[in-house]
Amino acid sequence: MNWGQWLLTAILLSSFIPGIIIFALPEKKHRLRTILNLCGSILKIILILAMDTGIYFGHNFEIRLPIIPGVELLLNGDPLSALFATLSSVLWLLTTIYAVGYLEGSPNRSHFFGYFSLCVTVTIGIALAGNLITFLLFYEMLTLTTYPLIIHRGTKKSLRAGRNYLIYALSGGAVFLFAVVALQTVVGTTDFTGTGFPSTFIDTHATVLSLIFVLLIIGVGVKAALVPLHGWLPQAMVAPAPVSALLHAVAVVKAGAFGILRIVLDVYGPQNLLLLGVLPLLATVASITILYGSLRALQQDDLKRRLAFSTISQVSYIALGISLIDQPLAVIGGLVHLVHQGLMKITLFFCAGNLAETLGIHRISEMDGVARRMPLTMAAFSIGALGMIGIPPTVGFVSKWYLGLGALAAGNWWVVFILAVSSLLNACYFLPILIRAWFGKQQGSWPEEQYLGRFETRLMLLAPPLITAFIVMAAGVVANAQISPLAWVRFIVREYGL
Amino acid sequence: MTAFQLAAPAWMIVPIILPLIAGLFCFLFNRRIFAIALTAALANLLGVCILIYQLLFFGPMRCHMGGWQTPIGITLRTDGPALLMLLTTAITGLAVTLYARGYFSYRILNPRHAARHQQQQRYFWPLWMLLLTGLNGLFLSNDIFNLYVTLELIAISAASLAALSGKPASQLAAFRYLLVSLLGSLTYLLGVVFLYRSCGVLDLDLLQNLMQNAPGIRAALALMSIGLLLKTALFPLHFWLPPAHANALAPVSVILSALVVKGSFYLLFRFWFEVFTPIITTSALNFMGTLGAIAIVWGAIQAMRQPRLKLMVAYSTVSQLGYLFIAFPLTRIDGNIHIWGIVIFMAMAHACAKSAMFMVAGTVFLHLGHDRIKDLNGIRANLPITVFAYGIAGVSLMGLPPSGGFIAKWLLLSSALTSSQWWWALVIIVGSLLAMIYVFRVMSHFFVIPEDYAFTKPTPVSPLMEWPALALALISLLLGLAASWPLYILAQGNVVLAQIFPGGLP
Amino acid sequence: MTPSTIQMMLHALILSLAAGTPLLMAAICCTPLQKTVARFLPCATIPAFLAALTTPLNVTIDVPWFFMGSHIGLDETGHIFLCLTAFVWFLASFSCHSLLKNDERRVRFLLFFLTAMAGNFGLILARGMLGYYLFFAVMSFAAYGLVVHKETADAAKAGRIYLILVMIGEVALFTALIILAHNTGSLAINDIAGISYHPLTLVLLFIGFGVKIGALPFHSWMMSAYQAAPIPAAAALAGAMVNAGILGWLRFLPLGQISCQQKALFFIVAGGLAAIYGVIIGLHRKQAGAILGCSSVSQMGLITVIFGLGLLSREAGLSATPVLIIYVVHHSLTKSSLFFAYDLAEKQSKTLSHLQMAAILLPALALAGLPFTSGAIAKTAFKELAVGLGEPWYSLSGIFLPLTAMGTTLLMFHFLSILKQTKGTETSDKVASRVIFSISLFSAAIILWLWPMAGNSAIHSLTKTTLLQTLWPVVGGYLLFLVWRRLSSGKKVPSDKQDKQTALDVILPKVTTLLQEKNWQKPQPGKLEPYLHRLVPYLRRSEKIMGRWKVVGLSYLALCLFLLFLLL
Amino acid sequence: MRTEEKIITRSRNRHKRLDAFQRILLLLVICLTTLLGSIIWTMPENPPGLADAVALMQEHSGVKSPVTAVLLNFRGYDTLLEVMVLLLAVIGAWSLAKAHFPQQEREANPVQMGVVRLLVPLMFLVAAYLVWQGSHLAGGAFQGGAILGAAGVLMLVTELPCLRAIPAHPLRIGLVLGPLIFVGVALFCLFLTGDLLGYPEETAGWLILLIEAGCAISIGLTLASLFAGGHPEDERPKNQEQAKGPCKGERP
Amino acid sequence: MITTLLYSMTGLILFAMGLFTLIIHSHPLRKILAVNVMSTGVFLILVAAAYKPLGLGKIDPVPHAMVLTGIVVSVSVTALALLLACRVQETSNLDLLERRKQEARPKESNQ
Repeated sequence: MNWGQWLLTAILLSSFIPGIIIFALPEKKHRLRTILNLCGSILKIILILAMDTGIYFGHNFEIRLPIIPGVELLLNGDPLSALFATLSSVLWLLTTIYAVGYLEGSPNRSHFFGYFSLCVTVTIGIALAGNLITFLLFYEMLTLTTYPLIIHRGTKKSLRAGRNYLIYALSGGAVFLFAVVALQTVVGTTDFTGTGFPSTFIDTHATVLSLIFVLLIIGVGVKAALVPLHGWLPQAMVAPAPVSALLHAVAVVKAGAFGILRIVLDVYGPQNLLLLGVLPLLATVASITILYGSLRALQQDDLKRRLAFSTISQVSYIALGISLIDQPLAVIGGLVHLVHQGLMKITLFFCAGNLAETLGIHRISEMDGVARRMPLTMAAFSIGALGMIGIPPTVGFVSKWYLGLGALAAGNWWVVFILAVSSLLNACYFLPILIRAWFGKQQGSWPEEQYLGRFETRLMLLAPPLITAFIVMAAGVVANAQISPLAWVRFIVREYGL
Repeated sequence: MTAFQLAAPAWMIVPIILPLIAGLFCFLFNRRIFAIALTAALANLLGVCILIYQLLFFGPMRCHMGGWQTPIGITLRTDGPALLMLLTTAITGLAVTLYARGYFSYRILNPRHAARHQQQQRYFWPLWMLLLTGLNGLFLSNDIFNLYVTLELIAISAASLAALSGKPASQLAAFRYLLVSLLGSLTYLLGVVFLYRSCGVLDLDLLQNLMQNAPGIRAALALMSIGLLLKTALFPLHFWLPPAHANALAPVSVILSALVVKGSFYLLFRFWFEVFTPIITTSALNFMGTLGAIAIVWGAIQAMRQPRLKLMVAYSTVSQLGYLFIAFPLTRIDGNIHIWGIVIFMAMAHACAKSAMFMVAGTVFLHLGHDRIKDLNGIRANLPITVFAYGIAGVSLMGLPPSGGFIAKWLLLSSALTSSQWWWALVIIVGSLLAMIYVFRVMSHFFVIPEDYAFTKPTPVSPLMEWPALALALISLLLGLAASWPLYILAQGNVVLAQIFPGGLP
Repeated sequence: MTPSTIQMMLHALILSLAAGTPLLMAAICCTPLQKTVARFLPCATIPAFLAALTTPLNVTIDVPWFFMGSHIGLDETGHIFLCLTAFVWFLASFSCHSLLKNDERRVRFLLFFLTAMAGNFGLILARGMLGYYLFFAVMSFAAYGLVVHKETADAAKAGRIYLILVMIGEVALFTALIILAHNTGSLAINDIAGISYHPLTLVLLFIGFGVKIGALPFHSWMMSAYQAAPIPAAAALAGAMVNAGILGWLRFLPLGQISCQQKALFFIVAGGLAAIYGVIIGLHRKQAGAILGCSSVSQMGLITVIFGLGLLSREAGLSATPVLIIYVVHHSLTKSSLFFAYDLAEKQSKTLSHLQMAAILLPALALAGLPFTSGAIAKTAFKELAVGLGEPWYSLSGIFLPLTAMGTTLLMFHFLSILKQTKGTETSDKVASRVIFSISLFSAAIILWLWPMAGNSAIHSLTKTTLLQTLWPVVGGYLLFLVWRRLSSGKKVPSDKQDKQTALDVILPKVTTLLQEKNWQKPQPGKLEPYLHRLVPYLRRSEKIMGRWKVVGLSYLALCLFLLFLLL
Repeated sequence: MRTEEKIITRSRNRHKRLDAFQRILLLLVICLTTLLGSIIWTMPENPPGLADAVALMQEHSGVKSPVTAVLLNFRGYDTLLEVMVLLLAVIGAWSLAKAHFPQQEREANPVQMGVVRLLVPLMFLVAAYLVWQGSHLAGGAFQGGAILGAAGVLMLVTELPCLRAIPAHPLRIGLVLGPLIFVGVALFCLFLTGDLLGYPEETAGWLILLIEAGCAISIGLTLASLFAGGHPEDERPKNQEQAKGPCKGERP
Repeated sequence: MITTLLYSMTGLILFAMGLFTLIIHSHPLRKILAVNVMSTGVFLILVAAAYKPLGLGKIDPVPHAMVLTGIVVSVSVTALALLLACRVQETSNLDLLERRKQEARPKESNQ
């Protein structure tokens, strides 16, 4: 093994080993557990940054583990995986801090944090997967590791949510498996090559390959919550806030979207897909999802549910961007939205969690004037929400801008229309919240108010959303700088030669 | 002293004769039975390892009993499939031995039933050891009549074990099981008779050479297959399995579900893919596949509705056995060479996972005094390792990566698609989805600690009950990552299969 | 580092300070230093003045790292707008003083006020599309905070309408900008010149900035927002922020560089309608702020007409630009001074004195184009533009201009009559209020006269014919007002509540009901469960039947025979 | 026991007329039989077999009877497993229940006693003879064992009081004796010739006799134990008091 | 030849009869007996295979040995099956009694 392989292994182990230790730790050792968690996540960020640097300078990171002929595990660090891995690891650190604060005093924490760490290990595994089989491996493991988190509260509702999540995710996984095997059978490899399989296969197997593409997209679309495969996501919001953050921003939904990116960019490759002509289908589904998610979000009074539908809508931007594969600008928009959506949505969920934890607020109708009680939280929330709408200078605007430009370049006016309508709808469901919070008058007392810590709530609950909100702003303001998600995404697109 | 050289075929006797002697001693002595059994199980594992070493370095072997060559003597042989089954049996057997020890000592702790459980333990060990003898004999034997004797050995010990718990339900189930076994054995024997009258030899190698298109031989194959199908509990002949497996003592359930059904299946595999291959028709293969497909779905659906954990696991066995048969129609394709390996590999993965699951079910039952699925909430608090083991075993049963079950399923799927028989692939996918439902139905209860859960601490279960389950579950999981090794072993001495690994172990 | 680079950096610093200082002060607001900020609020505009004074024109500085690449700089138009805007903001921030003293929501107000200010300055300085859009959005959304500041029901409603329209505008603008960026392949405003516009782009730009200036279908926010907002904020809205819309048009539809006949017509018609419609709706209002809003709608309609005329051809564009700017300057100063007059009225418990009324009459009638006022200059410039364009524009202006002037006079007298009745609450700083009003009055009265750019028009406005032409509509308007008052005094004017009913108020509930979740119910996966449960007994029974020996025997025999059959 | 009778009578009644389902079954059975019968019919007249091969090796087997040679030499491994099957049956039976003996000693029936006294020694003798002659004629361990078993059954039927006194452990030794000797000899042969059960040619006959003798005893005991229907009395050392309660064990 | 055939057919018919009985009769004892009949049938066919008409060669001892082994196995299995059947009968009777008692109880309380 060379140092690159050691690095990849270390990246995976840096959360896996803490996870296993945490499982073994007795429930009462809070401090040790927290230290382990934080050390693991900081170490992971450092390692991933090292990998990023290596990737930027063209180093090749790869581990191959043949299992049987035709099936091999392949971990591979390329710019795209670096993007996702960096996002996940940074957000994991914040989510860990948040979760420590959020779950203070609640039972079963060792269980929770154990799965939490495993979940992140698996997510990083998804990021680093170098072929569809490895991707599938981690993809399925993600389902298994998030399931205990979703049902962590053990209530009937959460159990039902967990069950539905499983039904959706595992069915999707099964379809995915089928498609992967089929692809392997037809093409002979599922490696992420950057250009896709040789286009000679298109001549011979066009129909089958199109069908497989659809199946693959269905497989990952379940996690990416493409309509009509989105049913699990709004229900899963019964989970504790850190888990929601994990689901929506760090791991699950992102894994689905990342899968779409991988399939389009690496497995099939732009050229092949243009030949097959299946991308308009993806674009259509993504557009429907964007509109549908927004419309459903409008109807929700439960804050987290509204956010969940918003995720459904927002994540499809990624799919929409990537479906305009011949336009590098659109691809940039889609890719960078992977990061941006994560940052924004995690801010929103953190804030929603803060409201629930500190004031017992779960519904939007209870939020009147809440910004006076928790100005910092709501400031972070507002930034996240404005970002979702796409108000400059937040990152949301950057994604939308590139998407729009790309769509125009492709001559797809209707995509611009979708973007416009979706922005309007986003405004329709986010602005009223902000108005209530900032300008509404408090009605009665808060449902369950607690005074936690010196600030408006516990510092560990307050800091993560503020940090992410700051990043949402800052990453937008300096979008064009040398080090920004956008810059990295441009690097990716350059690497893919689009 | 040629017998003790490493290359000597006589090592093959070890897995047969050691448990046999252990069985005799276990019956004879009153004390230290566990020590005897454990020694035998360990030595058995060691012996199997030596055999694998032999296979890898000296190739497949024949051992002529009493020095008599075929056709008059009985021959034992080692090759990939046989050794993998032996290895599975040895590993599972060792785990079961440890588990049974923990199980019985836990039960004997309860003063009310101490005597009964002591009595059960007294007979469990010799029966189990002789069952192990029978299984090892079955896997090694190369003689069609000797196989009948081993089948009977297995049938009698298995039926006795199934009845061991003394509960009326288990005895009724055991009686049925015994009758079905008898019917199966007799049908098999009738087949043997037909075969002997047609070919005049009993050795499998010789039979393979004499294979011709005679109706007697075909009838023999049909009869033997039906007999073995009865014993393997393939749908629609599975009716005896769930009650027998679910009502037995936990270690017995493990043995029955993980090993015993695999024995008869192994024979079917041998006959269809080795001895009788020239006369097998495609429609017959498809027929077996269809039965397997129905079994997958039916077993899974039944498992989904079971109120009790052990019954659920038992029906899951019915379903999982279907996978082994769905592989049959996939063999008839040119160039599809590794289906062979898949079946045995799958049996191996299933054996490990299923035994872990039954161990978990037994532990849970002992711990709670029941195994009603809907009342299992909160068990995680007291039996974390057991629950973890269930989860991992479940992963393998569902065929999720990276488990052994996944690799097996992958291979099946890829063969189905390569041969463009996508409908089998569909069944496999549906089956694994259904498996997910029944596995997670339990899991959701395992994972939840309700808010009003009383953290009482009943007698802590022995680590001997928790760890073997976890170990087996982990083996079934890691089997996926290390799949190349068993497949490599399978490839040894098999001309067709060896093509997959032209350059040796990857 | 060459001296020129240092110079450039200095310019860049000053320019960014112009927009940055308000932002910085807004940030300081969140700290305990808020009182200091409140005290030095007018200082926030100083860097803007400084920038206007020191920065050389037509120098563009690139800031590549900032927000996908930005360009800042000042051109001639920008320079004028910056001065004007800074001046209005300066006055507005002075007049905030009393508001800030007593208001518990002071911090919030300051935050939004300063942010809006920063946005307003920033957009003027921006030489890139995205920069413009960014600051435009910042300003628009910050202004929402100003509109709803009072937290009354009216304010909330006004805010809602404002926000909805702003959102529509933002989205339209975003789309338009994407199209522009796609067409030009660059983000710099300078590169826009000379491209051909898709009609859709034009419509989108019209909507995008039209919302800000209250162009016709998007005017409804103006009346309510001007009324609802605290007066200094309303002054800023009416005097400064509105101009951002005009500037937007000037930036993205650079007059003199494009010509599009048909599309120009669209602007002219829309503007003309707004100019008249604003008067009509204004007459039904009973609140001074709302009337001023309507007047803005009307005046902005006129400006839209000028802009439309400028779009007719390149030459027309070149001549229309100064007219437009003159009109904007005139309108801003006049309108803000009217707001400060309103402020004055609100701040004293007595009604306005005659002297005060007379003083107020000046800007009011200036709006209508009374001779010797800035209005006359602006109108003269307008007329000259129309003359330059030839027929039919000349004749049209001959009818149209007096008509609007009469309407405006009517409206202004209505305003004055309302203002006369206004009794405010006595505050300590009414002196400051008077001073501010005086300054604004003074500036409104003389700035155009002193300004070289308006020199020609100023001189022309003093000719006899022009004087006559500008005078008679005012007189006519006054007469009309008298008639109208006589007529309407008997009638009951529809109450405020009713006439505030806008189209949005009708549509919104309908949309909301349409979107209700119950209309979207779809089968949940959970609904399948009862059916599955119903299956369970059948499953159990079938399993039992399959376990009967007879059935087992049957399957055994059948399998035997079948397999034999298959193998034989 | 009423229910049992009921079941029996019911099944008898049912036997009288076949319902439709049973008719179908009958039809299927007949089909199967016909099919298999026709296959047997078509089989070659002179079925191939191993007769010649066995005859060829007969002289090396150490016994004269070909059946015994096959049974204990050529296919001795089969027989070893088969002996284990027998033993297994006993273990299984013992695991199920306790042997049933009447609680009170009964007056011995003189006729029965007479028969026992007369027959049992004779049976032992016949058994020994059968074992002995197994090497060259029909006969052998199974036949001898069967006779011994019959003797045991006879004694059990008469409920000889001395049988109750037979302690478990010697009984176990007796049961295991045959298999143990068999395995012992097999391993001994392994040491000598390198093959399990590969008797040295010169001692083959004696070793086979030894095995046969041991097996005969064990088989006899096995059959008798199976007849007794359960494990002997002292199997429950810890709980003897309870064991003396109502006894469920019953003879078949 | 006819001898072999006769024996074989008889064996086959025995097998079939046993099979039929096994299937349609519910009583355990009958089932066990049926199985015994079946096995006898199989042994008969097996032994028939060993038969050679005089002078046509030696009698094959291997089927004999197999039949012997088979008989022993059959005896053991039969014994075990009988014991098991007895246990089942007993316990099911006990069960029946208890169930009746339980059924009777609620009725009494109802009355």
